[in-house]
Amino acid sequence: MNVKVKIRRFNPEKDRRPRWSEFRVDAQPTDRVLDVLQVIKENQDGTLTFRRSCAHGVCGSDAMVINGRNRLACKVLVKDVGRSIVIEPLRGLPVIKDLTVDMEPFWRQYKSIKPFLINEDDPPYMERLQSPEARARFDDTTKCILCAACTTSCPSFWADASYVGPAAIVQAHRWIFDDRDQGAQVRLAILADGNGVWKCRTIYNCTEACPRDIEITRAIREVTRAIVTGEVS
Amino acid sequence: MSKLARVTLPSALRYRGGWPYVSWLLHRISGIGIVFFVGMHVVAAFFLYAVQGVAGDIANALTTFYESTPMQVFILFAVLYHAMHGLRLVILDMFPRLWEYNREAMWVQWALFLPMFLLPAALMIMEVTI
Amino acid sequence: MTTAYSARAARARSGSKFETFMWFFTRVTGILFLLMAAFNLVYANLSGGYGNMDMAAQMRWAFFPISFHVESSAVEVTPNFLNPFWQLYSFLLLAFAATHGFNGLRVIASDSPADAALMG
Amino acid sequence: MLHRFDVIVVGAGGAGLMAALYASRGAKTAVISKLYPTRSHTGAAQGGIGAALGNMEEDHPEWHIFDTIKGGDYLVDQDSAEILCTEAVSMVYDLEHMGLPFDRTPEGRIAQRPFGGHTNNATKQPVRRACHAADRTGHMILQTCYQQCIKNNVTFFDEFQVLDLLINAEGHCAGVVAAGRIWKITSNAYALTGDGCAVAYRRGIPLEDMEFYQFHPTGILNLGILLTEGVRGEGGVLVNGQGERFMPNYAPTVKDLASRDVVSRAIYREVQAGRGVDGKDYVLLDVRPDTVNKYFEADGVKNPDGSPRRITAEMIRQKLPDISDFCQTYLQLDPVKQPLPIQPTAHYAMGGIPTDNNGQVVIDSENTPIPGFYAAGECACVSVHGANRLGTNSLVDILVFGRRAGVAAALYAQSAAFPALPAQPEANAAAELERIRKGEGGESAGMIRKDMRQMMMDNVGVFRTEELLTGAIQKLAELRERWRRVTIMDKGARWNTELMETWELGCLIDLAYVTAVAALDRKESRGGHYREDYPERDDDNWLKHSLAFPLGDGGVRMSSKPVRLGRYTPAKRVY
Ligand SMILES: Cc1cc2nc3c(=O)[nH]c(=O)nc-3n(C[C@H](O)[C@H](O)[C@H](O)COP(=O)(O)OP(=O)(O)OC[C@H]3O[C@@H](n4cnc5c(N)ncnc54)[C@H](O)[C@@H]3O)c2cc1C
Ligand code: HEM
Ligand code: SF4
Ligand code: F3S
Ligand code: FES
Repeated sequence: MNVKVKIRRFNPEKDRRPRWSEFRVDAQPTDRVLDVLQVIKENQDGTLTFRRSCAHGVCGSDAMVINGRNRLACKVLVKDVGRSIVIEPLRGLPVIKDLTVDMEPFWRQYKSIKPFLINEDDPPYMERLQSPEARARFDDTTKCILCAACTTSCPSFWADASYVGPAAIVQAHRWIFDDRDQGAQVRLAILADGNGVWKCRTIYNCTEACPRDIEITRAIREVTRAIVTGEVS
Repeated sequence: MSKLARVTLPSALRYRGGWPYVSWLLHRISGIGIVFFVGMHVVAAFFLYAVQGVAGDIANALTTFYESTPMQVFILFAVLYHAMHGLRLVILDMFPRLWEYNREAMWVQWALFLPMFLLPAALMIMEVTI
Repeated sequence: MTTAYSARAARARSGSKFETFMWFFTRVTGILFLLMAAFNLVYANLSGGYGNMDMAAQMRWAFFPISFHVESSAVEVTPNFLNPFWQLYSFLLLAFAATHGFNGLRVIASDSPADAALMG
Repeated sequence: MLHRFDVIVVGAGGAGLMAALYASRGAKTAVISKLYPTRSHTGAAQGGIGAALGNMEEDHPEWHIFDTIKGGDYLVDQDSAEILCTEAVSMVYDLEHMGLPFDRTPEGRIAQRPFGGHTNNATKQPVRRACHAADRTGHMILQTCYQQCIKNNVTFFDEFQVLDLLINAEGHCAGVVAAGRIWKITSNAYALTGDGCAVAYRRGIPLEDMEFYQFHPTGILNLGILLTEGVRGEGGVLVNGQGERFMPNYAPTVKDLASRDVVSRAIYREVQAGRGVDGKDYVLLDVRPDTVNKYFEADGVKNPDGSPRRITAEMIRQKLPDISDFCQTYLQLDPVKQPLPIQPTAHYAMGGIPTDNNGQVVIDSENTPIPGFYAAGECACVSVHGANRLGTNSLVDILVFGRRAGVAAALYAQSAAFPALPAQPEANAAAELERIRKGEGGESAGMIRKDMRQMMMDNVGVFRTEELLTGAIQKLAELRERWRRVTIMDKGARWNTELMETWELGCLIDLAYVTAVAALDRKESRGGHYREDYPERDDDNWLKHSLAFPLGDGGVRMSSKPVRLGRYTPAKRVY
């Protein structure tokens, strides 16, 4: 099957503004879009630049805009996007080169919510006990692979990059609702900031974009609810 | 480099976010629409009763404008759409776990909105009095 | 860029109580509008409006039951709307609507690139 | 730019982060990684981390030690295996204390599942030893380690690629890098290219046991994406083209939960006998509740409380959510409704940079250490995996020895002064990159990579012979010549991924070459290394680790060092 691939390019050493390149590739319907990019890089244009690592949707390297939506290139099959594929870098983060964007602002947001266990008690010799129900409470948000597909699909983030973004809230949720953690109030205070959960307008692009099918909007509003009521439940 | 991070409006609108995105855009537009309608209405009414002369004429023209049937239909649309979308948000925000069923909630929203809007709109266009 | 980020963050931190309140207020008033509208519609139609109002009048009654709105329709029930209860009621309604609406505009303004350019 | 740190960790996988975490408690530590830490390959590990907690049923670290040694076909250094399995227990508790969200038993303890080769030594039956967080245990480990590094203010240099080692300067290193992607069908990532091993090797450090490469039995057909052993741990069975469960013929006691080399070979044997699906080169992995329950009943499998074990579609989806997702995404199959087409896939390098029990790199058969240079992770060879690694033991390995290397490196840094750097430390690496960038020979890196993978799959796969291996060595020499003539399109200086990938390809060819030479040298069959011309294990001549030294001209000199035996004397391996 012959597919047409249009890619938005930017080479910091040559280009003053982004441009489009077009390629034609023979692909199997069951090939991943990532395979198509790899074929282009190996056979047609070695300068094409993108990130990838695991190639099966668990590392979060290759989030990009494919046919107008944020997806992982390694989790989209050619047959699902058709004969004409348009690929752009993620919106809202500075482009470094072609499809790679500068992730530093994203990591800063991630680190801002204190993404680690806060518990000053001495742990027991063995494991801390946790009931399966308590463990299930935050299961969904532990799936996050920090791919940034959600944050860069959020119009609120596009408009104002100081919004902490859905990914960081998802990570905060993972700790706030973990009953072994004692930092819930600290994190809730951080997220009650003007750049915190209030900047979520429940647009839902994030949830639709998440390659791990995390219920992001739900998580954001669970955190919001905890802020409003002052209770974590 | 930071200039390349800016998302322009056309680029934002090209993002294919699906129905919830469209719904939010409409909510926002309708919200602005209502504020302007209410603002216009208050100002016009004030001038209509309080002042004569040019200001009064402008007020008159404004009143005719928003009392025209197309405008009335738009306002009906804006108010009902904004209300139905807002209702969904408030309910889902109250019980966050329901966000999982956003898709279904959107169906309900449209199912409520369409008859609520279309029936009165038809009556207004046909200028029927109940 | 770093300075822009931190400057904006510092600005926003002070606003958190306010933001929390407005978020909640917007939702409460939203529901309130709907409840009040339903009440007004039912009340107005029961107290003699039924059969006398076109659609536009129904809307006015629903969202703002102030005596002007009643007078400008063809209904002869004005006295019902001239007591202090309705005056307070419509004042509150207008206050809520103005706050809800202007806060909405503020929110939209804070989302626009113009704001980001100004503040950042 | 020159940066000064007491300890520099190369690589931000599980091993690197654990080392950095412990090193940072005693020394100023930085981590250099070519990927953002959470993109490292540890995140792909699915099934679990082995530790004899005994939460579900009776279990002891001693049993784990024995299983590890037997699994490694007695090529395991037994003192190292003892450290591995006893410290595994404290490691898992350590991870839990750092906040890792393990799945839980109804009593709130860490949940465990069976995995290939892990047995109750008394009954010989599979034992539940793999501690898991659904089927994304590695993901949770990677995230937890990274979180703790953030908490401890470890400095990160993300997306920096290490190209060379400064050995003469006795560079302070706790290095971690992994090998992979030399074979065509592989469960390994694009970014896993073994540069760590290659960089060290080019600096004269030998590589140990490189002939042992593990093929994981259950990779998704053609794609190679791994379906964890946990699938079989939960009851899944392998079925050939004729619809028969075949593992009982090869491993009568533990059946589908035999160790990986055994299962992979069994699949190939079925295929060779024409019993692949439609006569092709794959078989099926069946986890449909009906099938699983049928065999549970036939085998009399019990729950911990003694009731007969049964599963439902719901339980499968809950315990293996990612696996279900992979199958839906890449195969359009629902694992609880259809059997899954699988074939063995190149998975894990048992060999690597030789180290002692503290992660310190040792360079010869007398175990002479290089001061200040530590290695842990898949790139290192302690050796706890011997000739074949047990499932779940890699995560234990990278964390336990990562921790030890981190502690040791910090201690060393406290006692040693900063060594002098050689003049122009980066000259060598810069010249190499410049040569690639300017190359005009016209060869394409893509073609070389493709040819190499196909050739390795054909010639250095599960079954090896002298003829195939000699052919491989010759072809690899040709490939290396072609690589010297490579031309790249991207001549830019910034973010030139083509340049880096081409450089990595050079590393891969070097490693493949060492693997082929070592495989030709070892004239016996043991664990993951199976020679059809020498099908028996030969303890008299080959119970020893191989060491491959680089010769200046690109050749390899093979040497060896003894295996550290202990309590367990080599015996025939049956499952
Ligand atoms: C699909 C799959 C499933 C698995 N499942 C299990 C399981 O269930 N249980 C189990 O025990 N094991 C499992 N394993 C094996 C185990 O996950 C790996 O062996 C282990 O995670 C390797 O960890 P590491 O820290 O050595 O390397 P990695 O996690 O691969 O990290 C390597 C790091 O080195 C960096 N790096 C590499 N080269 C350079 C360079 N030149 N310069 C700078 N940085 C560099 C990379 O950026 C990366 O951060 C699985 C493996 C795979 C592929
Ligand atoms: C009829 C019942 C109404 C309901 C249920 C309702 C509900 C809501 C809700 C829940 C929001 C918040 C949206 C968000 O956080 O993303 C909102 C926003 C807004 N509302 Fe209303 N509202 C109603 C009536 C009105 C009226 C009468 C006005 C005008 C005076 C108005 C103007 C706005 C504006 C401008 C916004 C901001 C829009 C945005 O942020 O996109 N609303 N409304
Ligand atoms: S929440 Fe989903 S989309 Fe967002 S970073 Fe995590 S995995 Fe990616
Ligand atoms: S798209 Fe953005 S506005 Fe909220 S629901 Fe998602 S974060
Ligand atoms: S390459 Fe890892 S998520 Fe796509």
